[in-house]
Amino acid sequence: MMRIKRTIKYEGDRVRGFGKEIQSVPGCERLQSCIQCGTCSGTCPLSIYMDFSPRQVVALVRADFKNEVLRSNTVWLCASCYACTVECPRLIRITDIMYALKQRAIKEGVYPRRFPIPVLAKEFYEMVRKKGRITEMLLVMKLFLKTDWLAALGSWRQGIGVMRTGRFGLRAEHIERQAELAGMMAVAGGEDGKAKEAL
Amino acid sequence: MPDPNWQPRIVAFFCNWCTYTAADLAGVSRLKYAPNALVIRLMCSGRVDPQFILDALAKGADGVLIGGCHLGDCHYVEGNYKTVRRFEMLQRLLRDLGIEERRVRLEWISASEGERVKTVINEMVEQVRALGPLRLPQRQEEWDREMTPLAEPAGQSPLAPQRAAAEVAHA
Amino acid sequence: MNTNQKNGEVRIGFYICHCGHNIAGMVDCPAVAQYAAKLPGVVVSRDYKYMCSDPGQELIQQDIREHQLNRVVVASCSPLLHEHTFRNAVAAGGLNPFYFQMVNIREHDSWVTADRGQATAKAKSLAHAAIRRVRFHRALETTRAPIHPDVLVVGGGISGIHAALTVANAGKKVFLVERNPSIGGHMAQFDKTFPTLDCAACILTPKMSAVRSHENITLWTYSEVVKVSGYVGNYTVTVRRRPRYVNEELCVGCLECITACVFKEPKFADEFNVGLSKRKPIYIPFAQAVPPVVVIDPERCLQVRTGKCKKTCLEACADRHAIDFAQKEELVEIKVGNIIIATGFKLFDAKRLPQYGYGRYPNVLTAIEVERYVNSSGPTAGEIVLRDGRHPKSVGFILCVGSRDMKTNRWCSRTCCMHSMKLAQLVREHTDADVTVFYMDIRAPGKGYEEFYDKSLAEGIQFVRGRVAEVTDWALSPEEEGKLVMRVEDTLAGFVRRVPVDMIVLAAGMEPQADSQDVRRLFNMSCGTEGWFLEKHPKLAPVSTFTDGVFIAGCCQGPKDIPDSVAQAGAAAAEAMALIDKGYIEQEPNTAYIVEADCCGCKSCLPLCPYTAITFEETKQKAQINQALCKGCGTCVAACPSGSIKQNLFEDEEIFSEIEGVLNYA
Amino acid sequence: MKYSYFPGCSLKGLGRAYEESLLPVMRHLGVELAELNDWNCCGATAYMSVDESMAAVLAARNLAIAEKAGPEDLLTPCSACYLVLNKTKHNITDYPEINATVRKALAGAHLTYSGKVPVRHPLDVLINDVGLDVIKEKVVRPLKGLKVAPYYGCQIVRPYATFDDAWNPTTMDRLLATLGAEVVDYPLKTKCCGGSLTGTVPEAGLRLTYILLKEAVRRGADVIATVCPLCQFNLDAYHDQIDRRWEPARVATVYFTQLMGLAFGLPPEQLGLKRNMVAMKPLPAEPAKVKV
Repeated sequence: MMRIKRTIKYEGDRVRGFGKEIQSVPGCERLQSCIQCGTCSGTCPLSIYMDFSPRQVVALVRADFKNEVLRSNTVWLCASCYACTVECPRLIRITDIMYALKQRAIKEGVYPRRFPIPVLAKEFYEMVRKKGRITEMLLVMKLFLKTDWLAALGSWRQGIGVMRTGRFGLRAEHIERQAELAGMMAVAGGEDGKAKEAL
Repeated sequence: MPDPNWQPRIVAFFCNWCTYTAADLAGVSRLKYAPNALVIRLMCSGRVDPQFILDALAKGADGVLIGGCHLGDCHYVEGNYKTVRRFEMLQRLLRDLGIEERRVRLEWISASEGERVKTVINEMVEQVRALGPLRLPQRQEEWDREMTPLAEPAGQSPLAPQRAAAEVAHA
Repeated sequence: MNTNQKNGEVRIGFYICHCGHNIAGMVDCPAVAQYAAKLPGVVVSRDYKYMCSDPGQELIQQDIREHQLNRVVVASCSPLLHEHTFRNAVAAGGLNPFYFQMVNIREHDSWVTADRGQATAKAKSLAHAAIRRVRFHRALETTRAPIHPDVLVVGGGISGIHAALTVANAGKKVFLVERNPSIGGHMAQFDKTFPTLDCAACILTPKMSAVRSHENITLWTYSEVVKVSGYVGNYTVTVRRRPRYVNEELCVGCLECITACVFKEPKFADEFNVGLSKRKPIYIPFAQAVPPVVVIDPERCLQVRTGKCKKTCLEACADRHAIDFAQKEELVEIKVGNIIIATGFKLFDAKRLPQYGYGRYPNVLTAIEVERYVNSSGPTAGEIVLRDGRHPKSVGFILCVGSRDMKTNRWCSRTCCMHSMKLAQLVREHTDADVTVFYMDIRAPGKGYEEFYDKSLAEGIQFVRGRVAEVTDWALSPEEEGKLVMRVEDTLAGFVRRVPVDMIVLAAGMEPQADSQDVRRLFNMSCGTEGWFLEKHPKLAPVSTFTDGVFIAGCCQGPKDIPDSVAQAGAAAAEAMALIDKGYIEQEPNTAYIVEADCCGCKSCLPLCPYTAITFEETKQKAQINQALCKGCGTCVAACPSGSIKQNLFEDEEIFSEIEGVLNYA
Repeated sequence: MKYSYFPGCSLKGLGRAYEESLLPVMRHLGVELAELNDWNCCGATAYMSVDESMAAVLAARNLAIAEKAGPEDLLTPCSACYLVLNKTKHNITDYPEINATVRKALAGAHLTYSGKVPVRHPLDVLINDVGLDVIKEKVVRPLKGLKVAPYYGCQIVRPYATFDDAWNPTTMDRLLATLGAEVVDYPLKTKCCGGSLTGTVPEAGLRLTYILLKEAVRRGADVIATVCPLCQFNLDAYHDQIDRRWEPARVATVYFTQLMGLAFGLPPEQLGLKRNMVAMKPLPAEPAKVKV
């Protein structure tokens, strides 16, 4: 049977003020000047996997379609290569817009479940917050734990290779003055503790 | 005692060909900027007599802005070069008088730089706001009161601020 | 200081204009009128919807008569817009027009202020200043200066040609100065013209010949203006005529010298064919060149460079003696009353966008290169070929190359959509290639242009909306092997595509000429931030500049197509002729003058005047100002140590009262 | 010549061969590197995704420590660190609110930031401070006949291209040519390697890696030279999966500093070359000195 999908959008689907909110984030000021030329999507090496292209994301943000944007896989596929930002003829820092959207998706918990990228971002964040440095092996193990054990099995040969060449340090890296960093991060997190809320 | 309602007052001398036209362009472009600068149109910034500046300050202006064509672009070939030299002398004079140099500013704004009119006026207003009121007329009254007992014969009027400024300018 | 006594009682009429909603929307006009009514000397104070309208002007005239007004102040828009309107109204009311002062509360207040209270207060301050100032105004007379009837046209593209012909046809003498060896400009390089697809040469060549044969036109090619002095009606211009080493009068254009040149094969990039073909050191720019004579490239010619050559060209020219290696650069001085600038544009250098591979991939071309290819007198005699000689099976056009891009040029070049569609149609006419146009927005807003877009669609040209991100030659699939691949988001279909083609055409945009800043200074014009020459008013004075008697036409003012360029050229010619036929110009009486009794003879004013209007009378030991030469800048006035120099319309007391006025309303 | 040195987490882990070759090469050139005292993770791209003011503070701590250490420029070899530290510098200058947060956070740790210390990449330092002449003098074993594809990746030229062109960077090309190598025309030199997506979304991420490798093979490269630990890992560690998903595209990927070490005649076993999963082939012309 042919499956059909109703795609019309109503005014109620918009979250008024969302576009303005993103525009006020450092780096996203020029959001409104997009002329929808598609250079960002054309230059993006990963746009071909996105459910909305970077160009469409800009249009959706501008039109306050918050839920559609935050639930899409687009922002999580951005590899931060900055090609779009460098190429944009309107000087829009699209990579920064992607960061602003990732932050909001994590904060509101609307990213796709068991999807490894936001999990990686969060685990990374946690490890740095606690230790000050990243130990890549521990990070990868946590990632697999929280997402997909099968994927871990799939890369066993690679894992063995990495071990054999001695590239995975088993000792957990950390800085000495952990308290100093923790204090600084508390200040950055602000009184509302937005960082804590995020996690 | 700072007056909470105090607003900086700036007298602006704009040349007809570049800066005045640029201010018109700012208007046509509907650029919003601080209302504190009041423009007096002259044909060329070279017409700006240092007396005008001192007079404006003496009459209660907190700052003076002079706008002319970019160097090399003067409608009258080189009037603005004369302005620069005169302006440098005036800055020295202001220093000697104890008036902050930043209260008087010279800017080159071409006819197409409407955006710059906005930026410069906004910047200047904030700069002068930070410096606070100049209060030259009041200060002069205070000085006059201090001087009156010394002056003789009694009742002789002190120098009018404008004349005083004019004499300083030509000194 | 007793000016007002001299004129008896001062009776001021004050008028504030609503300008519809433009002023009244932000300024409380009745409140300003009420405030002004209470100021000393104000007899009448009114607010009115449109002061510049006939009833508005009539109001002033009526009040002058009924209330014996002897001063008028109007608070409305910029004096640069309507000062003359109100001066005329005052004069029509029987008063000297200089008893008038204007207050700019639209451009300088209502349009730039965000708060109604603040805007109203500012309007009051400015009105107060004018009311105080106008008290000191005096009756003045405008002076008249004669206008030299000759006109200089700079630039021999279609705009300059049309302007020169229009003025010359009206019986005026014209000097047309062109930098290149032939007139014709960019249009001469085109094959067909949109939207009618008539042949560019067929419509341009007759005009070029008309320039050559016109009795009223002096044509100087290979020449440049190097110096300009004077003012409207009375310019002195120096033109540098470069030696072409060929006597224009004697050369008949037989071209035998070219055949005879010691360079057997053409070796040097041909400018007209944008380097797609070669020429010799002695050459004719193109077949229909005007003047139809040869020129010698001094950089390439052995005789000019080294003095050692067999001079076979001279032998070929034989007894005509048209070739003249003794020619020297000449400086010619001419007098003209008006100048029309039509110096055109230059094309954006596509190498500045490395992602499109121009200069790296041989089959990435610019639109002007393809234009030469499709032209039957072009380097391939009308054949569209790849660099290896094959015919393309597929061609892609990339639009907005160096246009609408904040990193290069932010403006729309206005012609590239139409130009590309024209070339796309011609490519299809000449080959059986698939043609795809990659665009951001199709801009076809001229007469017959949308229909041309329709025709392009109907002819099967593909249009893909998306700005091409990059052009590469690395293949990801067999059909991409050996092709140029464009990666682009098809924004209407909603996905990224890789499109392989044989040839890519870049629609490079228009830019101001490289030396536009020098030209601007030379003629005392202004430039916008982008470098295009600035018109006096974007709507109402589109071909005038801020320098009277200097007009602009064509692409030097901004990108435009042939119809618009020709229209502007006609307009500039009409503006110049209006001045010439009037016979004189009225000069604003804002000149400086010396109160002789006060002059101390210090001579400090003498070196200040750029117009040498100030002289020193040795017998009296006093300075004097020639009113005819003074341009009214006022620099000497500000510098006079004895205060003996004054300036009409900008008297010290007028300015002092204005200063007091702006500061006195708190 | 002396620099503060910020290795970053990767150079202590997956990318340790980078550090193992960078340090001796720099020492050989008389460049002194002083590792930053108690440096912390720069935050990488992941941190910006979570909280940008915390990301700024995290990076700023390193900048402040560098400032405290002395006036020397801060050298950082990892592309992600280079980008994040530079971006933080820009943000602190451009945005007063970020500036205020950073200052407040640093004050708690008795640190200050004035923006004085430039953040530099080894390529920048080698070309502009050390100079190719000096490097050329040190070459004892020219890499003659070795075809190298120079791969810059994204984040050292984008978006803050300061020492090289964003579209066609050439610093590494010139450096490799100075070492005597034959530089392959490699138009993909600034394309994305897939970043962390190679692990998280292999279908998308690995394809990018595969295209890079395939094109290098197609253009006859013996080896790819990289400047980034993540690029090196992606190009080196996923060949099994690439074989399975597409087709083999075997070519070794090494750090440019490893090639410098070889050209300088430093012992190969001290350059971390053994850590490669796809081993570099022996240098041409001379008998194999490089052990795998």
